[in-house]
Amino acid sequence: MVSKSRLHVPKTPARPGDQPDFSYLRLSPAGKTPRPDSTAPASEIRYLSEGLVRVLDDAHQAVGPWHPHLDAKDLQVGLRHMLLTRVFDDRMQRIQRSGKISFYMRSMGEEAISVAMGMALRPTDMAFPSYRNQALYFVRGRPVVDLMCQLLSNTRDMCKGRQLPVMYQWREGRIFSISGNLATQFPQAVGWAMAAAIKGTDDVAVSWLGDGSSAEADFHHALLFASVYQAPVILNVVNNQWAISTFQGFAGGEHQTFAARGPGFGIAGVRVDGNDFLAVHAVTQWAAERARLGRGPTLIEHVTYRAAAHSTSDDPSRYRPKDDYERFPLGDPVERLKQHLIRLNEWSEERHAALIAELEEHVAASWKEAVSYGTLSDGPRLDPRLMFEDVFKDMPAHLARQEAELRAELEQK
Amino acid sequence: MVSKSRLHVPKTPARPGDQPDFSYLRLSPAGKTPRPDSTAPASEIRYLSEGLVRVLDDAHQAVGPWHPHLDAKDLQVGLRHMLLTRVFDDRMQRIQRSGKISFYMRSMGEEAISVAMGMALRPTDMAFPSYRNQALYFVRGRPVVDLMCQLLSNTRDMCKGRQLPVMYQWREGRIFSISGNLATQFPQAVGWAMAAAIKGTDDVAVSWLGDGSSAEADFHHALLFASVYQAPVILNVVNNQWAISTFQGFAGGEHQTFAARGPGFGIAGVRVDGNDFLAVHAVTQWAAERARLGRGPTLIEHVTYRAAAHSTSDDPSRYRPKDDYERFPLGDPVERLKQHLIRLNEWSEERHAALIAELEEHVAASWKEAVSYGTLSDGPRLDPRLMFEDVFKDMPAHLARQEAELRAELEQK
Amino acid sequence: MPQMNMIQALNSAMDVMLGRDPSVVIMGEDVGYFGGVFRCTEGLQRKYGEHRVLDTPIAEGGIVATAIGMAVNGLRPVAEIQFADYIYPAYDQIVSELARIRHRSGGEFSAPVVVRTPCGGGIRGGQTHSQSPEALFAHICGIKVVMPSNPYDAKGLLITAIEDDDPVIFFEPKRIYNGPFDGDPHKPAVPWSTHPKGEVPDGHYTVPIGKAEVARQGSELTIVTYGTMVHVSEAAARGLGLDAEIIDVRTMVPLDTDAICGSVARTGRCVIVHEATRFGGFGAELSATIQEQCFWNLQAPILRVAGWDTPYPHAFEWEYFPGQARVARALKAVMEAA
Amino acid sequence: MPQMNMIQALNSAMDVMLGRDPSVVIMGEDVGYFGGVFRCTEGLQRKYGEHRVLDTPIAEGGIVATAIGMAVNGLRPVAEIQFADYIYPAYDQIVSELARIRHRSGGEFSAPVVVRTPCGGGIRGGQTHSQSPEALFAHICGIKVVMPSNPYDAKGLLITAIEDDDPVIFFEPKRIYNGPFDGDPHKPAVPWSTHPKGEVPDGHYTVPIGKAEVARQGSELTIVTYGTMVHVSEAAARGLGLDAEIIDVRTMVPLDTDAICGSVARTGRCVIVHEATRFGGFGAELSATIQEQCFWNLQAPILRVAGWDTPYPHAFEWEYFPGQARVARALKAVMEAA
Ligand SMILES: Cc1ncc(C[n+]2csc(CCOP(=O)(O)OP(=O)(O)O)c2C)c(N)n1
Ligand SMILES: Cc1ncc(C[n+]2csc(CCOP(=O)(O)OP(=O)(O)O)c2C)c(N)n1
Ligand SMILES: [Mg+2]
Ligand SMILES: [Mg+2]
Repeated sequence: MVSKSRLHVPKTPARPGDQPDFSYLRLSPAGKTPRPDSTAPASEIRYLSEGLVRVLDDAHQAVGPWHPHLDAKDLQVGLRHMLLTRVFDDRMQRIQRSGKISFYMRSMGEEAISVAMGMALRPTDMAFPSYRNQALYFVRGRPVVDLMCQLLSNTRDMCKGRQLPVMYQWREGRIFSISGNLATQFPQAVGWAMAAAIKGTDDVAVSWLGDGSSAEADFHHALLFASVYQAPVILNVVNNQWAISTFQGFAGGEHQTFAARGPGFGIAGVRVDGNDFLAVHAVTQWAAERARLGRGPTLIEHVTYRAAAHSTSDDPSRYRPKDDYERFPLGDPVERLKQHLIRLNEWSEERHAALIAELEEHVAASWKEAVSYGTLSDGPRLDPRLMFEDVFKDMPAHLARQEAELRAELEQK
Repeated sequence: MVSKSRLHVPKTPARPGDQPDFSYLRLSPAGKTPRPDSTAPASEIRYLSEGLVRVLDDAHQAVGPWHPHLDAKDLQVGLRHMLLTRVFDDRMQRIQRSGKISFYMRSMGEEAISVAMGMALRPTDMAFPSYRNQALYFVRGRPVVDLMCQLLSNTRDMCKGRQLPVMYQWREGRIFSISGNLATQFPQAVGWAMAAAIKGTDDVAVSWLGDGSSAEADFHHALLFASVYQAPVILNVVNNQWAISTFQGFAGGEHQTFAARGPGFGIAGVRVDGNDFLAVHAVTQWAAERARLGRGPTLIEHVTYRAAAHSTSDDPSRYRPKDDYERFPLGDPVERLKQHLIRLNEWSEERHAALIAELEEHVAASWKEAVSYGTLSDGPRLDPRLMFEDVFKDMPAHLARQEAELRAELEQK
Repeated sequence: MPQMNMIQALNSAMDVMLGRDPSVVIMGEDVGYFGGVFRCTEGLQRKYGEHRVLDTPIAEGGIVATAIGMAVNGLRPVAEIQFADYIYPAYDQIVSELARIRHRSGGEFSAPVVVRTPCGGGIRGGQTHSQSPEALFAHICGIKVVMPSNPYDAKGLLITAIEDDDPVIFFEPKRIYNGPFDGDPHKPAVPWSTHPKGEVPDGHYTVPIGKAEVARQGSELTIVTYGTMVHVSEAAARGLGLDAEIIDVRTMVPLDTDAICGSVARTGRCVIVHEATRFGGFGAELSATIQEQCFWNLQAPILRVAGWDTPYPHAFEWEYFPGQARVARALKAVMEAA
Repeated sequence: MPQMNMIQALNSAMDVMLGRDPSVVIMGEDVGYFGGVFRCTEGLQRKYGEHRVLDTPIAEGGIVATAIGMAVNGLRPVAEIQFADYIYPAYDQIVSELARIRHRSGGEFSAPVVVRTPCGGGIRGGQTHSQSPEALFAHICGIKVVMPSNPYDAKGLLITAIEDDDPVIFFEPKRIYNGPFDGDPHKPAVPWSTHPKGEVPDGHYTVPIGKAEVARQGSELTIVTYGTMVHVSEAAARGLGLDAEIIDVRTMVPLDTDAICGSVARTGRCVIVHEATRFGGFGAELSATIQEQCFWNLQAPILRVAGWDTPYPHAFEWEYFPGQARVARALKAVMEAA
């Protein structure tokens, strides 16, 4: 029976021991994809969903119609946020290995997406992130130490000890709470955007999920409701080629781009070089303008690569070539923006090194402060009875009884 | 707040009292849409998902590249099945009104879809129907009386009294059981097709759902899994313009065709005149060949109109113009095939009238037989204890206990 | 006082709240122009416009998900799921999201969504238009679960639910939309206008979530029940001439344990009645709780009367339905035990 | 006899069945090339090919739906849901379809699908990697529900499940994948090789679905439990020096009422222990059933020990987890009641 199987099984281009192979990636040179007006009907701009918007060329110059012409200052700020994210990630990864935090997820290789988008949006726009958008917090000004306290579930943990590390939220900063359940935030963002429209504000909702997560039903609901009500929302598929061990072909990326799901619903779809800070910024501005002008949603696919392990529980050398990332044709987003700034004479290796040193120091100092508020195992600790709060706004009788039981249990010890 | 709302709400073209308005329907003349080879890559045939495959022109002639060149005999058989379906539906509708059955759903206006597809498929192909594909049973040779017994939940009910009327199934005839839950059959059909491929047979799975139902997550799962594994499946959206009271624009049909969801996943999408028996037949043959050749799934949108009420619980005059159907630009499928046959000199008004009379008599006689096996209220009745069987293959102890309790309850009466 | 059936009472609750609070929106399949397949939202879109009473795609998961997003953005969506049997596509959004958002976000975010859905059988609906899935929600921490048994409570509880800052799953026993039902399908239908709870004020009033009601005072035994079964239980007890106390639970979560256990402690005997399938149903929680708290008062085992553990069968609806005869058997058994 | 941990035992069950029955297929997220995030399917794709051990998209609803279709076409799919917390997107396909197909089709169609999924906490997984949702499946008629507590049973029950013509939801308490766990996280980990149930035959054998097991014989009281809690309960009883009879339920549906109630009828005292949240949990059904059948034998109220009715909190995992202290309190209370 098996030998006769006619089932098509998507091919994973390279496994451990193989040569990295990115020939499947449909690329195009920087500057080549036209930039339509942000009010163009979705039906007329389908090429955006199968092309690739790129601004930075191989010589690190910004070229073509999507060039956003940002101030060098802004680019430097962007570089800083990206570097902070990377330094933070590296440090937290090492700390997890040492056992001080239970779990961590890096966004290495994908920093341009959150940083450029965060900067291109307004602070009043509402973010419904996935677990790899930590950089949004830095863009919107949340101190590093606050995130660390969440990772430590300590006395200053914004989640009050309830959530796994990296599941931050920030009401004031308009960043929604993260669910462990993939993709659920996507249609919620659409609902938020629908409410913005109903209320008559011009706020935009933005959400992100991974290539793998786009397989979930919520992805479909998001596109459908966004299309029906023309919600002012920007929906992002961060195609980093992998979902844990599974290649993006298993999420439906083999025969069609993820951005192309948009035109299938009459929604604008844009495929962008996710490692190109300028391109991501430009596409975001375009989509946000479109949304604010009442021209409806945009689905953006960011082509990028998950350079790190899926999480601290994962070992990618079991399922992909060790040197895969080094061969990724779209390079590294930090390196590319850095080289662009150098090329503009607005940056240098020295300033870069100094910035890294500064950020490392800042992160180290923040960590020191964070642990002073307690860790999972040592120091001050949140009251465990906090778990009974916020199940409901007011604690009902049965939870009060259980809280009392726990109190008795703890006192006995 | 309300007055400022910027939310887009899909427009329903006509409500009671309005003039019917079908200007939103993107139509094209018969014969104009090219017929690519059935092995053509999905990316090269996107035009099929936004065009409209039509064979019968306004003069009732078969024209163009999709002309399937069927024998007149086959067309007459098709007409017969369609007419039987309509006669059956009408009779069951009237019987429901009289109270003898609890519920009914007609397929009026959509008969060409099930009949032409049923005839274009092989008997070994597996059908996962919706509740408006009753004609499949006639095409595959199930006696009318058997369906009536299901409608009556009587002693010969194939569902053993467990299901609402119209929820037939037929294992031998390869027609799957119907769920009251919309759309669930769609990804199941894909799984069936995957298994066919794994087993190395060239059977094809076929499933149908409505425009409204395509909003469900199952639609997404079906397209996704079909795309990933290139399953030999034909997925059909029967776009009859309405989901109970809700216009198809609310299912995402305002900005894009339903067939276009296919290309969004790299799947062939074909939009066909669902009231054109020849076009539906031709498109089905094309898709079945494609599937059997290992070229993967096809999503077909059938443009049609739900001429009758949604069900016997529904009154469409509350939400759409009374004469909507008479103005539907794609006409009536029975009438169109009849006129085509007349034009071919293979049919006449007399034969038509005689056929209807014959079918009415057959249906009346079948009904007589069916009620002799019992009705919901009179005559022989299934043993209520049947409800405890088939919950599991073997009845577990707790159900045996409950069965005994019921027995005691019934004996007490 | 105006007379309303349950449909009118629910409609009135939404009308009142749409009028009072501009953040209230209604959404669901066929709820807008058409007014809902059970007519509960009739006239509301005409009155408040299609931006506050929204027809939606047929995607229960999408409906609840977008309602959550709206609620996070300050609205108070009341989402209708056309039949409780069709709530499962929304189960992940309800269980993993709606119920958890306040807790997981340290209280920073919340989503005050009401999900209304008709439940229960007895309308020849077959296995997919008859279910009573309340137990599947009562087990989920973070959502309130409500099921009224009459028009007065329906309106008052729905207003409370819409005003509540927590999410509420609101079950509406459709068999009693038009009138109380004592379990005998052969008797002529009785309208709500003959029932004291069919008197419903026009304006704003509330019935508290979390409080059971003594539907009938009595001393010989306690029947704990809710929804349609309140009426069936009353008839069964009356039929036996028993002086039963009948507790209408009204709110599964939070459960009014005091009222329930207080009654059983007094009567010493208890029968639990619901329409949902028995195994693992909400009756199990009621029984377990009562047994824990009233053990020393109990003079007989607590019995459960419920739907059989099978799908709701079209042809055998009245053999499936836990009608007066089945309830009476249990009442007798509990009274005779000693 | 070979020593296996639970992961190896489950792997062995699938290996045996893939080898014996060409219609068996394995599917799920990361189960193929990678062998599953918990390594339960390690090596199976290499051995049986990528047409029998399928990596799937991340769409639990799609996984179960396509598994149903495959089963209808004669295969026997074993679908893995990566964490039980992520089973809800598949809930509609499980409840409305998988559980109903045989019944609604008059027995013409059936779908023998096994859904395997790791459940339970104690691994610092936070609220979305720790849930025990068995009650949400036990209430659904038409599916069998299983949860083993050791490697021997895990393999035997999984083989039985794959051979079963009915659908089975198969919960795997991940805290005991690698060794029995008595509830004390500070003690060094104990491997299965030190436990008699870590001896697992290499080949084909079965453990019946529908039969509970007496994990420990005793006379003073009965502890009814399953999964991880079997081991915690044993330790708690040992700690108190109680001669407790411990019933490992193993199968929630169909429930082995005879074994459970037989034991309680003898001992007259009962504590129910599970990790899932308490309100409306499976313990409620156990309590209600035992109370109904053993009322006249009971010398004390049946108590339930369970997870609190809150999400599983990351930082307070061990205050949440129903550990030995909480079990012991209940055991004492039940022993002291008179
Ligand atoms: C509903 C659900 N199913 C499965 C998982 C387990 N899981 C966590 S992350 C992950 C992979 C996600 O991949 P992708 O969406 O591509 O995001 P990436 O990690 O690459 O950023 C999986 C399967 C989950 N968290 N939720
Ligand atoms: C999951 C689910 N949600 C809602 C319903 C109620 N319902 C039954 S038919 C229907 C409309 C379906 O419309 P469409 O898919 O266009 O099919 P049509 O009736 O037009 O053939 C609705 C909402 C259902 N049966 N199942
Ligand atoms: Mg990814
Ligand atoms: Mg329709």
